[in-house]
Amino acid sequence: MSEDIIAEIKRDYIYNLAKNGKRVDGRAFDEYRQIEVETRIIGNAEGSAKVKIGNTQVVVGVKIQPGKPFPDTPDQGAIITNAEFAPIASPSFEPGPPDENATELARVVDRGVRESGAIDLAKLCITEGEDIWMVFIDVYVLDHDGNLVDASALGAIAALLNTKLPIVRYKLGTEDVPLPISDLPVAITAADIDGEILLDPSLDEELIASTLITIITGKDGSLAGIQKSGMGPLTFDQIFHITDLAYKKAKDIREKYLEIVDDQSREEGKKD
Amino acid sequence: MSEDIIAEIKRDYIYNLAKNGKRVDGRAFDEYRQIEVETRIIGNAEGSAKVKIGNTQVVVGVKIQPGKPFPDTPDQGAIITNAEFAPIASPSFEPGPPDENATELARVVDRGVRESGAIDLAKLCITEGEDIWMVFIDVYVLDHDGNLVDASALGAIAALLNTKLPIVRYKLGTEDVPLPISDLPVAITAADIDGEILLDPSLDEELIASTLITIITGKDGSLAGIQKSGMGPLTFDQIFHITDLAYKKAKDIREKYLEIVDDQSREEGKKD
Amino acid sequence: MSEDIIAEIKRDYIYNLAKNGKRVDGRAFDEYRQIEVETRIIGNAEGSAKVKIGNTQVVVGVKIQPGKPFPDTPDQGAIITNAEFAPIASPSFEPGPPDENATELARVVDRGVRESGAIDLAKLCITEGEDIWMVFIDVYVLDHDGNLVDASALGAIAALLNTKLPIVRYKLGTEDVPLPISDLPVAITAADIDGEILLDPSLDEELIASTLITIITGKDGSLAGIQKSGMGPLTFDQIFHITDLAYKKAKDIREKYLEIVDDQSREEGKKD
Amino acid sequence: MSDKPNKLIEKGKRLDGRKVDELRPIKMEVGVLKRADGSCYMELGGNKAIAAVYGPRAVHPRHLQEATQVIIRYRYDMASFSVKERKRPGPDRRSIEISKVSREALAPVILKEYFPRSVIDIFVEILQADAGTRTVGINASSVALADAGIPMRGIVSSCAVGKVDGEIVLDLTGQEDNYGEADMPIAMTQDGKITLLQMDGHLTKEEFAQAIELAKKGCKQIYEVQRSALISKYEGVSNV
Amino acid sequence: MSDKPNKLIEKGKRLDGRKVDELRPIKMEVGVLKRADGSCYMELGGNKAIAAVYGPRAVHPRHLQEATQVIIRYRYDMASFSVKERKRPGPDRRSIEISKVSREALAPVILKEYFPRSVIDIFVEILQADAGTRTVGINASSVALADAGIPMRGIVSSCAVGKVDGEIVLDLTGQEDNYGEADMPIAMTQDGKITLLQMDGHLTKEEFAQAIELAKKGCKQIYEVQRSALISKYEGVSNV
Amino acid sequence: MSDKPNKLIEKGKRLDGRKVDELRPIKMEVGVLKRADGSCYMELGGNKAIAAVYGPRAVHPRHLQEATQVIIRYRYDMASFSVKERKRPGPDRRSIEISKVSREALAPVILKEYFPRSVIDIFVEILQADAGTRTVGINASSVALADAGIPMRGIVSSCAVGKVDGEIVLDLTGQEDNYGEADMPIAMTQDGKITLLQMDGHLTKEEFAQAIELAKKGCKQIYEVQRSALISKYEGVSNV
Repeated sequence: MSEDIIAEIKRDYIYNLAKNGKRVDGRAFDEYRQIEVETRIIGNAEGSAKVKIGNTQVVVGVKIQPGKPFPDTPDQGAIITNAEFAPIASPSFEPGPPDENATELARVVDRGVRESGAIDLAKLCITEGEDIWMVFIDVYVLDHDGNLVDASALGAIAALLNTKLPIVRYKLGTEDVPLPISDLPVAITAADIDGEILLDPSLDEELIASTLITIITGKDGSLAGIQKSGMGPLTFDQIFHITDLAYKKAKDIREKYLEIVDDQSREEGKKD
Repeated sequence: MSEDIIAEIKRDYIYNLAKNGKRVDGRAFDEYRQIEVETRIIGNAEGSAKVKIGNTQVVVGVKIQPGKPFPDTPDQGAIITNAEFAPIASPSFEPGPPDENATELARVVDRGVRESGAIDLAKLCITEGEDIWMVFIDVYVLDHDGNLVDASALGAIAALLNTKLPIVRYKLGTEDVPLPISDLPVAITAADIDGEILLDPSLDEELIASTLITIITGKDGSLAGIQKSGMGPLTFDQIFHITDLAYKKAKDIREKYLEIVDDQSREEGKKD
Repeated sequence: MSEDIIAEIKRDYIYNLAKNGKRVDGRAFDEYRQIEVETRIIGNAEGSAKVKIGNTQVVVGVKIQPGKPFPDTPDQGAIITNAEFAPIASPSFEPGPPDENATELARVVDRGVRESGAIDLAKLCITEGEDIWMVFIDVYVLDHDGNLVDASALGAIAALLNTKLPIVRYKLGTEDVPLPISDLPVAITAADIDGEILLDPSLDEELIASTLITIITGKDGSLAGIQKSGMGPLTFDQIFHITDLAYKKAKDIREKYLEIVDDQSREEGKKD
Repeated sequence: MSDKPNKLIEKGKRLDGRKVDELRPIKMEVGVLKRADGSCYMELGGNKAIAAVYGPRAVHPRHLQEATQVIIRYRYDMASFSVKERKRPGPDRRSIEISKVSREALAPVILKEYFPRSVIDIFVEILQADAGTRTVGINASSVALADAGIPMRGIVSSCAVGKVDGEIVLDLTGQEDNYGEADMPIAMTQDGKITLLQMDGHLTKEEFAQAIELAKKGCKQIYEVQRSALISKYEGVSNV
Repeated sequence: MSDKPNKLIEKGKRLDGRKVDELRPIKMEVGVLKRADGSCYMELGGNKAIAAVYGPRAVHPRHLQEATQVIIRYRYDMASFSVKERKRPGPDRRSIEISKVSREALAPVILKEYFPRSVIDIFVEILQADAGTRTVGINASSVALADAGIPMRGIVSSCAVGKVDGEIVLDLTGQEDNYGEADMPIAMTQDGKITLLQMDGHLTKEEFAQAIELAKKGCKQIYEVQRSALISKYEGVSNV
Repeated sequence: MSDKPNKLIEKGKRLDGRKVDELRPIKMEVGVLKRADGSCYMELGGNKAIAAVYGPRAVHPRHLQEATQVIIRYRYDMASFSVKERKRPGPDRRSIEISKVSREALAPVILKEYFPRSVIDIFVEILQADAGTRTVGINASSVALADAGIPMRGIVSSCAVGKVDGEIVLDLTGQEDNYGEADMPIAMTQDGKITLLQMDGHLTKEEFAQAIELAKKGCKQIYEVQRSALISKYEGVSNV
């Protein structure tokens, strides 16, 4: 009961702040919490990254194995994305198979990578109709303080950027080569709180938002994915406003956290 | 509580009618509700049929794919029958894997097709020990107003009658040929209501029946399958009475709904 | 409620007896209940045994089939051990997949067989990297009156001793040969009841024991496996005491129940 | 893949003869099931689906009840034979996601506070699939909710827009979806509130704006069909 | 299949030497388990099975309770090693159906109203299988119910009849079932009420009538065995 | 297997340069998660793991509550990418067993009677694995429990000992575990109570005694690391 009252008070507090253009942690509406990206942290993975956005933490590991192609795409590699809401991350996460929220997260991250064309799947064919590379992208949420989508999507691309095909291990050649990455899609999530649009919602903000919407944009500024999630409706004006915001913010994040990583990876790739 | 009272009143009403040789919808004890059979309704299925018996509605789709034979029957095709009690069909159906009732339904339909010899499995061998045709018969119950077994069994045979082997699609030849059907088994279900035997029970009748029994007969009038289902016992006399009824009624239904379909199919098959 | 009171009284009774060096059924602390081992009881299994320790009863069946090797051991057979707590065995066993206790039992039996080197896995390779023998050891608990581990481990070795590779059935030769067994590990389980160490605990004793510990020893007297199971801690002295007891007791059981079986099997093997 | 056609749009016409801003043929029938409290059958080109509504009814187990409003559940399911390659019956990750976003597409118009401690179940069965099944499910469900007498602020209408051969088109077929550049399902209320929005592929900002405009038109047409279907069922009643 | 024998019946004798109306050798032992409230071990030719009864006992969770009568549950399970090809442990569709019809075969004789809000669990484990396992399970369960002191109107007895090489035979072996023309498991009470009836294959009406007659004889013999097994366990008690 | 090295110990040095009685490098950090009530990150050589503690908190469903003491739950989980061959997410038989023995390793020191009707959840996520993960999980959990303020009788410390190339060694690597002769994980309290003991492989009684002695030393070192990690987090507080 008392929990409900605290929730109520918190809700009113956040609402009132938002009405006055403010947020609990002092950020502007279009401001992200501090972002940290650390890569190559899991030695047994072919690629990996840890992303923090504020207190939110996710680890993304990429494993690559040879496998059979799908019957309808005999000459293309496969991407399999999974998200685990590890129960260490939140009192509301329970052990068990992914629920609808984890499933949605995995599918949004997956489409962000797949449909944006970030990975050139045709280059992941080993022998047409016989063998392809299967790219497993596994997202583990370690600490959930809101905006899991942006953290996970950023982690996925950062991990893919430092991923190498395990060619030597599977005796398919003498050198492991980097995964061919052709775009750097970035997901930007906005929350609608009583008509106000806030980027990078914290967990408290998410809980009272009427809806969330994620906009994924590519290097060339085009939209590469959208997912509205939540019960509240949005107006057309809101959606155009959010796509504008998303485009700008994605550019910043891409430059700051991915293009640097990309360069580093390629540098280190040469050294290996 | 009030639901229980209504159920009680309904039960007494049906009992009393039955004792006087009558049924709620005015049918005779050995009379079926109106039957409708519509075939070739699902373009993506190799064969399909929709069957209505009164308000009861089922759709049966047949999918055919190449597969590996079972180790003990290297030269025979396989039949895999499944029944889904889609939750659209009844307030008492819940999403989830088939329960014991759906499992029983699937197995009775399966045996009606398999053990009656309706499909010549030896003709479904592509390469002995290597490749066979797998015939998936999937029953979806859309509206449950009693007597699902007869509707599903009728739908299965009607769907199989218009099924073609997808030979072209799997590059095994230049022409799709009809599935070889050698019998037209028909299932007739009877309910025991306080000693009275009623064919084609409606849902209300099923719910108060002490037991149900399904008799499957083939073209030559022989018994091709029996399943007693329910808690109540039956006497030997009752069973002989039911098998007599079933034989006659199956003949009617076969002539009216299957032999016509059969002819139509073969006609249309020629035109293709 | 009254069940709790009975449990409480029983607990006090067993504690007090133990403090005076006694047990409910009159056994000495290091004394086993009567053991019976019956082999070759399941005709469809490649090997089998039924073991009774007092009222506890388990059946172990061994099935052997060709299969693919694990990627990291291309030249070795595989052992797959499973334990089913059949609901016939106890009011507390429920139908369903193995719980953590059944899983622990299976894994302790498995390690007792595998890690002790009882089966020479290299001899179970048919074609390196292609085909191996897979040895399925399935433990079914029929009646649970305590000390399932010792009964199951004894049953597993006794069943393996009369197991033959089904070479003829799989057309890999003209004669079935016995499974190559190179050690006869025996599991001895002790319970700690208020500081007293009792071997072969009955169910009542298990329920009040603070912890159980199983010591597996091989023919040469070396330790071949240990598993502590339960909430209570043990002192180093207790552990050394138990390993001493286990070594002696295992020797007795091995001589009495396994070496005889072993001889018999080999004799009968010759006759076949 | 070898069976990709050279062109999906030729001289303003799509392979099935439609113009870029045209919907596929629609058939909609209300009240097709006896047991369900509300139901609707819908065909949209090669799609065939049935939606059924049960409720409001009691929630079991009770700890799932909500004290102040009704719970909405939505289950989207594809029949095993609805697609070329047989689908294993039961939910997969795709259907779990579609069920979630479809529920969220419909929930905003339902007057949830009317039925505290209850649940409304919406079940959609896709019998035959040819791209756009989630929009068909939402449209049919919206009508089935009305058929069940659930009090709503309005009807939700849904369609997909996308980009094919460089053009923004309405209501993609399976072929257009496979070989097109973008697919964007959308759902909205008559007063222009967006309740579902997803997009895969690539769209420039200008194309996105164009797509949104086209979607508005598509949803308007869908709405007219939904309205007619409801009216034709209740004509007798409304004439009284 | 190449291992089909030429003839399954030669000069009125079956491959195992039995006449057409003869049961396989039976062994039945009551009270073989300590923990169960009632239990029975049964062999019928190559079949070996144990039935255990627990209850009446409390129902969890409580909402499954029935206010006026006891719930009967029945679980038929085949041990992984009971058949030639190892079976994955756990229920499959076959065992789910057998569990249902077996429960329905036994329920009619149990005085269910004696134990409202309770459950009686019947568990059957097939240790070795050679056709007819469901009949073995029902026979052993019937005795285990009596051993558990469950009040019953009578004992249910079960056997299979079928058609092999054109003849109606009693109690088919696995081989006869595989290569025969029909298999019909049946269960009945001593007063001739049929509580289980299934049939696969082909039978004319005359053969069906003949099969029913043979099944009556078979069940009568089974009943005598069940009775003896119970008496021999309780002899001491009944002699007092 | 071809990649077995000739020797795992040469001139008293192991392949990674350690002496036989030396632990791998350890890194331990307390309070690394915001949402958890207590947490601890630990590295031990190639192992990386996070432990989180939630609770004491209410038990759902209520019938699982225990009237006189807190329930302890422990879930050990390996991330799919923590090992060379991708592991399917979710529990397997190995993780179920490890969760059980790890819970039993920690439960003895928790003052369970302080929180009747409640539950303490301990979750361990293995991010990178190189033998000894269960000992890392127990060590990190022990510290996370302290971080969560759970009243305990002491800290549980854990390490593995084993036999490699005929010698008793402390803290085996994956390679040593694969090609060694025995592996024995152990956990104990500071006052020398053993709360976890498992062994695979072969040890003579003398070697076993020697292994136990070495394990005592190992656990002592682990304990010092645990203590330092906790002190360094609460230094500010303890200096007051």
